[in-house]
Amino acid sequence: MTDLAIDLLWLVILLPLAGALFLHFVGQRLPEPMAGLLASAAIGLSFLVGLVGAFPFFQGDGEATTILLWSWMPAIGANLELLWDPLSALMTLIVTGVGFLIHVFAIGYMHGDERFGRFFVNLNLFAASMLTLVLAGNYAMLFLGWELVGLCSYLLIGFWFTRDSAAGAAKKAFVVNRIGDFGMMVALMLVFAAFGTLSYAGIFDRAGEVLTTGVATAIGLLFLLAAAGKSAQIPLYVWLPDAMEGPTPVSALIHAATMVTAGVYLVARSAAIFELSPTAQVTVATIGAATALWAASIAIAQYDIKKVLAYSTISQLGYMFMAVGATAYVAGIFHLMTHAFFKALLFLGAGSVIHAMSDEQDMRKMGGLLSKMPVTGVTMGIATLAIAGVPPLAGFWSKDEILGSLFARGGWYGVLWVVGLLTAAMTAFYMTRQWVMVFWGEPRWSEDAHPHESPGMMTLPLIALAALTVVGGFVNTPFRFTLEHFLEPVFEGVSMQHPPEGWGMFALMAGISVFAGLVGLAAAGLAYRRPMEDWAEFEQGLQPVWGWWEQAYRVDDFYNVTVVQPGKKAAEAAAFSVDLPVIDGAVNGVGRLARGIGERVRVLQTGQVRNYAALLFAGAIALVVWLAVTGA
Amino acid sequence: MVEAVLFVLMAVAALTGAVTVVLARNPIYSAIGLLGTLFSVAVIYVVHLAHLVAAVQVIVYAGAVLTLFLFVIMLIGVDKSERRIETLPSQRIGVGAIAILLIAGVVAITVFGNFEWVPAAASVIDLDATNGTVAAVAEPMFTDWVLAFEATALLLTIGAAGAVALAHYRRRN
Amino acid sequence: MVAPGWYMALAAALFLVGALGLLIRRNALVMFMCIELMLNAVNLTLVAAGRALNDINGQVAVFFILVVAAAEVVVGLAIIVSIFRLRSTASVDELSEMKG
Amino acid sequence: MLTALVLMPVVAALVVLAVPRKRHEIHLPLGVVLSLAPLGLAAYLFWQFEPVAGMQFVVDVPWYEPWGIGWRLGMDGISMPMVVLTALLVPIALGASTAITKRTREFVVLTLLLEAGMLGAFVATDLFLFFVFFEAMLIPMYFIIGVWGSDRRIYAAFKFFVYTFFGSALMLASIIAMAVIHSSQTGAASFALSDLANLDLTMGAERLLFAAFAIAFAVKVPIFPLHTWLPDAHTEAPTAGSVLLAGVLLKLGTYGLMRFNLTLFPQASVDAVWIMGALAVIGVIYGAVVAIVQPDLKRLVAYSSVSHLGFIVLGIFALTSASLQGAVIQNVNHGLTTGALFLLVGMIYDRRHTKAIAELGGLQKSGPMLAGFFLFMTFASIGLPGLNGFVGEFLVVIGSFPTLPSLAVLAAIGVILAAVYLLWAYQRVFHGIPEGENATFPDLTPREIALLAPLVALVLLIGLYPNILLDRIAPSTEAVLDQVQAVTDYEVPYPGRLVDVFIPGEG
Repeated sequence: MTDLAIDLLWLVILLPLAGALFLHFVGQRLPEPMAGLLASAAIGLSFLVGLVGAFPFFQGDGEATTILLWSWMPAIGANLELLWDPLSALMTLIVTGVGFLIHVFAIGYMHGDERFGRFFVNLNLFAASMLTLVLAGNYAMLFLGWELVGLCSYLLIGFWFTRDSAAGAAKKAFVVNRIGDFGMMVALMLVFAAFGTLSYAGIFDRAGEVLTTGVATAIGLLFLLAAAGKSAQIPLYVWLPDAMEGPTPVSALIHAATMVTAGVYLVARSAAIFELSPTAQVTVATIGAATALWAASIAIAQYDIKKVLAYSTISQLGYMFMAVGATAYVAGIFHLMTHAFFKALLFLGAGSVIHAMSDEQDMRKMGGLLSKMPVTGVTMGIATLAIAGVPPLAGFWSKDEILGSLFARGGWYGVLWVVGLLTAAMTAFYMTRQWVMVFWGEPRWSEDAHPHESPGMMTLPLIALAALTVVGGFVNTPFRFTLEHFLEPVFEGVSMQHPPEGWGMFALMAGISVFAGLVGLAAAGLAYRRPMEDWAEFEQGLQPVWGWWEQAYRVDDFYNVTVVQPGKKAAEAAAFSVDLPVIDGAVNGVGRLARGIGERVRVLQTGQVRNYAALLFAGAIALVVWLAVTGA
Repeated sequence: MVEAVLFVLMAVAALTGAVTVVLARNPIYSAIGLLGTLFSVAVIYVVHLAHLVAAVQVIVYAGAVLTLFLFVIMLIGVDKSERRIETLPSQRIGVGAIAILLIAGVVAITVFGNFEWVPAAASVIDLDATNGTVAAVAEPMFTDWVLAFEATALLLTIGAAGAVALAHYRRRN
Repeated sequence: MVAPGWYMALAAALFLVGALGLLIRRNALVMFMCIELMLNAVNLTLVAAGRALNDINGQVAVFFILVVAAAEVVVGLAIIVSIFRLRSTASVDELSEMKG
Repeated sequence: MLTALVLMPVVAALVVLAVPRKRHEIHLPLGVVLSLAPLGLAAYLFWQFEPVAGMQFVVDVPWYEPWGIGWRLGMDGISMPMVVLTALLVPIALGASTAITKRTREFVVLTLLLEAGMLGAFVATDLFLFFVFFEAMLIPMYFIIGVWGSDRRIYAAFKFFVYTFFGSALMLASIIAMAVIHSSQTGAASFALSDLANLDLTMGAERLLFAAFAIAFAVKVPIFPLHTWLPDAHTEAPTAGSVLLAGVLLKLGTYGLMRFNLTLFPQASVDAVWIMGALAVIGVIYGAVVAIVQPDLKRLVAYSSVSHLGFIVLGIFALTSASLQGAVIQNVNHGLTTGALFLLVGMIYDRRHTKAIAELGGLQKSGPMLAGFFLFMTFASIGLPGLNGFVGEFLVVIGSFPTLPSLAVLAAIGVILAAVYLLWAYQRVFHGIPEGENATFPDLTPREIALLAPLVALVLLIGLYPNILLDRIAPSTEAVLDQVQAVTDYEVPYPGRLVDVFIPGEG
């Protein structure tokens, strides 16, 4: 049964792809829910195939297999081949599992949209491309998935393309991703120049003797640039907050659970390369920490429900980068999994709130919704606690393992541990602030808003995700490192960082991180329980800092001034003051020169016969003289 | 000795004729000047025993061409003397310069020139009497130069036809 | 016995006068006559050279030049007559419609 | 076989000529049907083509013996893709020119003659014959732009003609020089490519001849400083003209560089790797930057062609297996994607009679089908993996790294700029709410879809399964590389050659 599933592994990609194509050509005319159901069925099926295929890995005896579909670009060792090992299996299950739940949610959420069928085409296409990325057997195919995912995020962010802000956000997302892809392309050039191929098989087990530390560092940093583009880290994160223009299920699927984790997957997959350059690892970790802190601070001062979650995602991704940067790959992947659960839940919850409040996204016009939307309220509550790091929920275990690993690694990583703790507190603060502003306190809705609990189709996934958030943590507790053993074969060639051994240390670590979480939680709870006026002046109290946070340090304007405007001016200069006048001018100049010479020569044609005679004669004389001189 | 005297006389006659052609105010006088030059050159041909050429010169040139000139002058009206003003000032200066240059050149050649252009100049071979006669000239013309001969024949016919076409005065109403 | 060089000199002088006349005079007819002068000068050199080199071809060439001269005069005068009929002037300067 | 291929369009032209002038409605359909014949033959040749180096279907008939000029034709891996592309694009271009009303007969005849010239140029293995076809193409193109173009067509047509003519004059001189050298060295003059390939030229002569050929082809490609005729020619040409101009005529330059410059002057090519590479990369960056601010959609696509062809030239002069294959396949890809983009721009122009981006907006709402096709082709042009643009550009960029690392990295920047200018244009033209005439924008007619469908299919096919072309191209490009390495002391740096590329299958 299982080896049948492995042989049919390409179904995992084919199913959503077929779903997308079918819906594209036929789906438009299907009655509304049909398209959604079909799409969800497609991704659900591929989840099942993945699950069955992953059984050998669960029992711990499966080994990595490569399934070759057909040779794509043999000149650079790039074939369409699937690599089925525990890491890609885990990622497939996360993508298809969470994806399935989000598809179901979307059926309810997108109810009444006239491009309903079109939405699910893009959603399925996204699932297919993410699976291509995760299952790729070589960097070229990974790059294939990498860019297709960017395409789908472009299509989905700009889904309501009639809105200029959405269209702009879509373009911005794609261009910023493209800058990351540039880093990826250059990295692949280096890899090809060093190994002569792009296929994993040809790279990882020969990495040691082929790469010098210098080249490895270069490749590592370029991978970081690519990951920063895709997973919205410090230099290239500006597109994610704008990506909230897309429908909420999109934000949940793409900008929380799957696409943004591609960067982490890339670093984890290329562990063998990062192994050779400590500098690259430190940079990754530092960028992660900086992003975590930076985004957390901005999230605190946001009023749009989705913006808070967007910056929270960036911050949590920073955690994952800290983990993989400190070679705690399993901890990073573990946090990736748990984050996928509770962040998807948070986004879907926010989606159901927005849906209920007829597209109102400003938290200041919400409040006291718990009574009206109990299921959404409770499930989001669970997620908020999880992300804050409250034990037994999933967030606690994964975040604690990361912080533990950082602490255990010591040195510079110790500093990052402190940053991690601070971010943990801030995370707890802004998440609780959000929950309290939306569900607690006195209602501040406008008159025409009449919130009601979302229909079953939407609340069901919420409950499922809540369950996963509660159970998810126990997958990799320090007592039974099941995930550790599960991912063992993938990382056996690479040294891995673990949290400090022994009960004492675990208790100490857990205590510190829980304490940080509770501090943030309490502060936000107390501050935002009171009516709006109170916490409004509390916010004014922090004014200079609060203002920066709220406008996200005006990074967008900064980029606009330093990159976009000069770029446009340079382009205009190149086009209108160089290309047209100079080069084109040169060409036309030649034409004008010829006409000018003609003009002057024309003067000689005076019409006077005698002038011609004189010229003729002068010529004759000149000839005679020349003959005489040269004695011809 | 006679040849030298004849040469000087004829040279003077030719040059005065030429000058009158150029400087005469009235075209008639320049025509007469041309006639003088033609005759003096004809005499020189005789000196060179080129009798046929001399005869042709006199008959064709002096006879036909010159009379044609006179005829046209009469047709156009002899009193059309040119206005004195010179429309192309630059022309005069230019021509003057060229003239001086050339005269200097000719003088220089005649005085210093050793005529290396004319290889056998030194030895003057005495042409026998028959040389200049019609047979001697005709023989090469109809053997080596027959093609040129036919070409000139064609040229003349075209010239004649052309002249008639050009000058034909269609009576336009 | 007069050296052929002298005849050449004479011919050169004649040619020179003809050329200058051509450049100075404005009446088309006179210009034609000057051209005739120049042609005569050429004939003279040919005959003198012919005699010096004892080669009859000199004189044959003269014939061809004569023919060309005759044809040229015929056509030239025809043109002048037709222009004259249009413009009633023989002066070359007014006839400059062919200006470039 | 190849002679039939070249002469078929000429016969077709004569047939169309026979149709009386006033029967407008017959000319175009007849032209399309007749141009399907060469397509059929080209497809048959493609199917018959074995993936092995060297010329196939060779024809060698002496034409003018004393000078050694012969009707020599042949097709190998480098020219075969272009022949098929040409045969494919002509019926599509003709099909798309229903908007042409005046003098349709002459238009169809000229297009068919243009096709004959193009096919001839690609299959000629005799330099003199190549030059004849190279020039023969200019005349119909000149008239197509000059007569049926839009407002500034005379200026554009004239500039195009004189510019290219200047280049080819240089080439003619060097062709003759080659023949003369050949006759001096071996007694008999000959213009055959095979004979001229093994001439031993002095270093100076080889450099000079290389430069002459290179300039002639640089004008055609166009490479950076010599590109200003392209935007004018494209903007003023009618749809069919632009499609063929971008799809095929530009490729003649890159094909020429590969076929003549590399094989005839290997040492000079090796020395010129850096110069040509640098010019190519400047072209990539410059073309893209200038394209960003173009107000006119067609000029934007024209400048994008300058940028894309810069990749091809970089691929040629990087002299590695991957980059050469990438260059050849990118020739085809660019033909397909830019051809399709021009078709789409033409369709917009037929409906809105404007190419200015400012006047267009919100077309996705009123014309979703057209928007869908345009987006598809935009992403193919940007080089999205899974579509054909990616295969070519990725092979070129990755392949040229071993020999020209810094240039390859700079070229990769072109990838970002491509996304910027194309998507920005797409956003301004298609997104937003359509008002005024944009709202009543009629969507694609079945005829237009029938024109675009084959292109979309091919773009996907080459994007996902490029081996259908790469298998046939690889032997020929390897042959060129072997020849260059054999004659010069140039060593392709480590992963450059196909043979030492690690294929996972064989370990």
